[in-house]
Amino acid sequence: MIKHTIHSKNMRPLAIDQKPLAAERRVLLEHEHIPDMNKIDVYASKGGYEALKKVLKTPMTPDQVIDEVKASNLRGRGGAGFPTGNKWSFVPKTKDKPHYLLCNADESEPGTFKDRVILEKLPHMMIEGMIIGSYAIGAAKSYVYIRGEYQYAAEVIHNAIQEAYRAGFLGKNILGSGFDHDMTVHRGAGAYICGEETGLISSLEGKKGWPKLKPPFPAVEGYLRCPTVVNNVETLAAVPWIINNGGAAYTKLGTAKSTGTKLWSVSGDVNRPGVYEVENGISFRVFLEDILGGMKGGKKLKAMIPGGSSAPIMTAEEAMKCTLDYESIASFGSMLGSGGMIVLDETRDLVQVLKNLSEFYHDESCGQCTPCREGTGWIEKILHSYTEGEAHREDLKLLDRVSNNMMGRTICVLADSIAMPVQSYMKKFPEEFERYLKKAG
Amino acid sequence: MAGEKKVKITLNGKEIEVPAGQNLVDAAKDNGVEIPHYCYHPGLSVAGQCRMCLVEQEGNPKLQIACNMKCSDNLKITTNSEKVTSAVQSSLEMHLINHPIDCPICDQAGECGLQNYYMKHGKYHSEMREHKVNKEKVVDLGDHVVLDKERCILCSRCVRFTQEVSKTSDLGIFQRGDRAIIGTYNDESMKGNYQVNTVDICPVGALTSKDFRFEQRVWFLDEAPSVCSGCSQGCNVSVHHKKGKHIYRLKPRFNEQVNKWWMCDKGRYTYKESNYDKRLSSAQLGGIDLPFEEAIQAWTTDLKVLLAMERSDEVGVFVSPHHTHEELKSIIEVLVSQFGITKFYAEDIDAMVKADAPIDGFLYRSDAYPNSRGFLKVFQDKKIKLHSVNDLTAALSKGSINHLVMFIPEGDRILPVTGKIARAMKPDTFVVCLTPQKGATDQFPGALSLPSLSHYEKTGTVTNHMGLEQSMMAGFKMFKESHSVQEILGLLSSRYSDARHEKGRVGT
Amino acid sequence: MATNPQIKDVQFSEKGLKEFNHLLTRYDSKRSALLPVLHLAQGEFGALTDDVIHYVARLIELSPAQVLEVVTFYHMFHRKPVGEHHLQFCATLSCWMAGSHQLLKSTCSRLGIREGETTSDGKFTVTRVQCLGSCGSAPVVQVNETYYENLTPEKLNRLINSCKEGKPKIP
Amino acid sequence: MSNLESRSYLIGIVKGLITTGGHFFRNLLGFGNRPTIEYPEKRRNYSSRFMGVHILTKKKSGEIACTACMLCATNCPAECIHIVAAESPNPKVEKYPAVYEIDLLRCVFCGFCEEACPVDAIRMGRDYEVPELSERNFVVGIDYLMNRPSLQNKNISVFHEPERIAKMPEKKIA
Repeated sequence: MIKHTIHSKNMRPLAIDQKPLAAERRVLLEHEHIPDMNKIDVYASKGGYEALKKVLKTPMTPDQVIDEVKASNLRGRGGAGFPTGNKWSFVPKTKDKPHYLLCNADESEPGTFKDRVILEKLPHMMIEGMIIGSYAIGAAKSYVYIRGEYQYAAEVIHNAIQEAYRAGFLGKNILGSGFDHDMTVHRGAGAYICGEETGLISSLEGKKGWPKLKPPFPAVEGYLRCPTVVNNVETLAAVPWIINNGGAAYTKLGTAKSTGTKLWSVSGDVNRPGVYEVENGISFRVFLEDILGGMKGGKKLKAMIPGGSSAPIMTAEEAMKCTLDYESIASFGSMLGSGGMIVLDETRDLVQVLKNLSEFYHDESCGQCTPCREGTGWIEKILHSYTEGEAHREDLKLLDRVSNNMMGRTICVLADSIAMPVQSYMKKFPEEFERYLKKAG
Repeated sequence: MAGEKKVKITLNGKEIEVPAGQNLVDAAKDNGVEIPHYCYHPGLSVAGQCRMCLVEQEGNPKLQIACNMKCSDNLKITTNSEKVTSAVQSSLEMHLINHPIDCPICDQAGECGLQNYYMKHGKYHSEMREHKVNKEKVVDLGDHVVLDKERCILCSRCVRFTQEVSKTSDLGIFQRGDRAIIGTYNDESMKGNYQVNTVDICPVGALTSKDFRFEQRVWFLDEAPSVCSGCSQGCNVSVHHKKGKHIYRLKPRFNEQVNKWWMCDKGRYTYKESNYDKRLSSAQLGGIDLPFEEAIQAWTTDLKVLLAMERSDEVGVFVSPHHTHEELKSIIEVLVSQFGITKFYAEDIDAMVKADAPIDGFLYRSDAYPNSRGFLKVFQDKKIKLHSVNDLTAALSKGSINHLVMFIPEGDRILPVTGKIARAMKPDTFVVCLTPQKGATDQFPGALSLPSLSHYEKTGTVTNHMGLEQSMMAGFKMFKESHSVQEILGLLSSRYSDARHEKGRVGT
Repeated sequence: MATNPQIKDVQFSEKGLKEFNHLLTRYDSKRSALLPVLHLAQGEFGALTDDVIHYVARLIELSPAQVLEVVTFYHMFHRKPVGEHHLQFCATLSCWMAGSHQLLKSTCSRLGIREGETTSDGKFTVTRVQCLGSCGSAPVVQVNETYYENLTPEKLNRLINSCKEGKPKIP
Repeated sequence: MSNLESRSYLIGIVKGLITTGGHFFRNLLGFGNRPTIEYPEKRRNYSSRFMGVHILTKKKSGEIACTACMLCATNCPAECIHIVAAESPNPKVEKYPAVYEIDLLRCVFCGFCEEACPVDAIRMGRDYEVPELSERNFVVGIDYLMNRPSLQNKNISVFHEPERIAKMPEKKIA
């Protein structure tokens, strides 16, 4: 018999229950708080699937859909921030091979838990976005690759897909437009690397999540060597709004280069950790004071990791000066990434933080490329002995050399995800490392 | 290859022309630039894992791996810039930080990729002070291969080989990250007839051959190009021997048409038939050693008596397709044209050639002789009829043959046939065995045995099942007393003609 | 494929077989269904033992080594049965900052086992896992397939007690 | 020399005898500075760098330290070291020399083998008194090189990895 999975009600992160705060700008999460929003009828009653009807009924040609998304300047919300419109346009127009659209719901980046809100509360928004995206790139099949641990979210998505089939939004000849499309939920089984675009493709092919060599790029030769597009949950969820209100309307939100809104999942030493949707370009100071309720216990901010653990760290001063958009964060040498912000107060020992991160990347390195497989282990061991009282000055030079020799030398960027933080922690917080040197005498 | 489109690429500033689409690593090697690589192998799919073949491509800030690059027009590559050499050195360092460095007890020492590249690209002082990851050391993967998981650099060549070439898919990389290990399912024995190929392509000492385990150090071995004697496929091999005294192993040699980079396990152990324990090391008469000269003299006198009385039809010659073209030609020149012997006997080679087919769908074929086609062609050209072994046994028992010349190859395959002949033979028939193996002479107690060369000592040509003539240039002799068939027959014919003209001293 | 003698023949339940055939229809290559089938098998047989792996290998037409590669790569697949309540403590940054390591140590000492082991009565298995994607409500423990968030030592003890009674409920 | 001396034969002899006799009695009574010593009661004291008959060292456990890696045989200019490697009976050790022979007649005692050895398994010893009746006995094996009485069992290799050997899993090879 199949064990019946039980889930508990308290899955929702805290902050989302209250009504939107003044500084928030809920576009995707506008109706998120409505109960049973994950059911198709409630979703349709709030304007759901209108975008799909607009695309298939008018009908819009796939190129028009792509141009609309290009006009919105929507950038990938998974971490790389690559313009979605361009990504879709790379898929060859010829139909000799089947095309695939894969939704990257693996969300394993430490500090990131924003996709979970959409997966559990607004599954239909993502499904609608996936159908539109598949129509745009001519994909007959799409898969929601969801991380194995999100068992409850996988069930919600699965039920939503069945509802969509029953409502005629999936299957054969959708809304009489002649466009057939099948969608399936595919559970991962616990591997951070499957969040990487080609790692996900390898995993979906029934193999170990080993990223593939690029070139060939997935748009040309991806899943089963056919043209494939991999988009993040939040990216796809934004597509229906863009189709309904037009790309231009989306550019009015946020800044010129970082248009629209972004879901930020905040954790660490703040009073109200949780998932918030804010307009791009909001200053971190406002975000911290108004939305996050300031630092927990009134402590002083020491550092902030903006985009998930693989983003280089920002000092308190830098954080206070930056605004939450791709360009500003990049100007401080970090990355917006997936928007998994971790706030650290003055009591945090950043060398221990870095050691914890190195344990994560050592454990999650898939082991395919030598620099990353051996380098992550080496960095963790160096940091381990560094913090266990055997700190030497050459360790710092060695850490710098090893992380330098990992950056840009591997098939995927997992090596860079630990190498860049190591470099940034040592450059921006040298005093933290000095303390250990003095302690070791 | 002439019709192929050529493209111009610039390698280290020098413009060269290479076939379009050729892999950059191969193209560079053809033009004298050695790009270091572990996981790339021309016969396997591209893995791009070891990151040793990083090169600088103009217009691309990041270093690119060369093994994933196909040559296309105006591709500009630099392999000797400072940035590339330091990248290669650091990739090598990463390979070595968890390596046990147990070269004293590792069979691969001397031909190990890590040693070679450390001397060419490494030469750094290791700064690895942390504890190395320990893994299982000596794991028995069946009767051909021994695995050492600690030495493995996880280049996945062996895994790709079992999945793409031998198609047994019994090797895999388990676990994750630097705890990853190579092995079979629960370390069960490997399957298939191509296991030892994984030992050849393993760049380090992780997979070592059980047969060659601790036998000899590779820098003591000399190499001689030859062709495998296992079957009619004619895989090109190189014979590894020490100063011609003992053969330690066979390794496949690349040949585009015949066996590419591979060879089967059956053929790999055919060298054992050439080694000391199996060999007839000196001429014998009825089991008693005697100098080679006297043996030839004895043979000449008996032959002379018969031929003088015009009874050349009482001489029977048994031949086998294990012999090279040159040997067969010298047999025909001496025995047929000079002595007029007509009765030749052999196994049913026609049937073998017709029934010849690959047994395991890849290299190993059913016809167990390396030169069957050549053998048939030589005898058909000279229009000499080949009688069957049954005719020979009948003739022997009838007594119409009382001078029997047996050309017996090495190996146990032939012994049942020669055994049948030996049993059918009358005790007083004069038998001459030209064979490298002791096993054959034991079957003919009263015979005059002359030690000839084993297959891997021969220099000559054999024709494989495709009709491809392949040459063997061994050029070493394991025993002072043994001579090639051509030499023996040469001595015989010169002794015979001397005896006839009663002049000229017998030259040693 | 010649299976070696110690491998017993196992079979999906009738329901499982139906689910397996349905899964095959969802993918364009049989091998793509490997992960869902392994989830299905782990759900039915409790763990991916040698017999199960050989059975799945036959179903998906792969060699057992290729299936074992996938099983040993992913954290969620176990080759040995885990306890009835598999307590998985998140060890990554936000949960670590919220003290998940102390919770793990205290649970191990309370249950008398080390990290990664199963209690002798087969009730509990305690393991350390990487980020579970619930950092806002750190520290988090996943029991079998359910997240228990914002845990404090007291809440955790209440959770373990409710697990002992067989009905884990939100503390 | 005066004419009488050269003509009369006797004076020359007596003079010679006086010189030899002088040395003879001075040495006999121990006053002379003669270089020879009463061997074997007294022995020359050679420097610590003296290169005599080789020593094969042992591990602390008493096993032979040599791993049969053939580096000494390779480095030996006289090619007088013959080694046959084999699977070690100790399940924790992979390789050991079943046969280790040095042909002392060929050996030039240059010490190249000692330099080549990566695990301090062979050293140049201090023995030089190796009388044998036939040349076959000069080919000395493991027993002589490792356990001859003059070593008094003090030949322990400095190179050993106890914690690595302890953690090493036992080898599983048929």
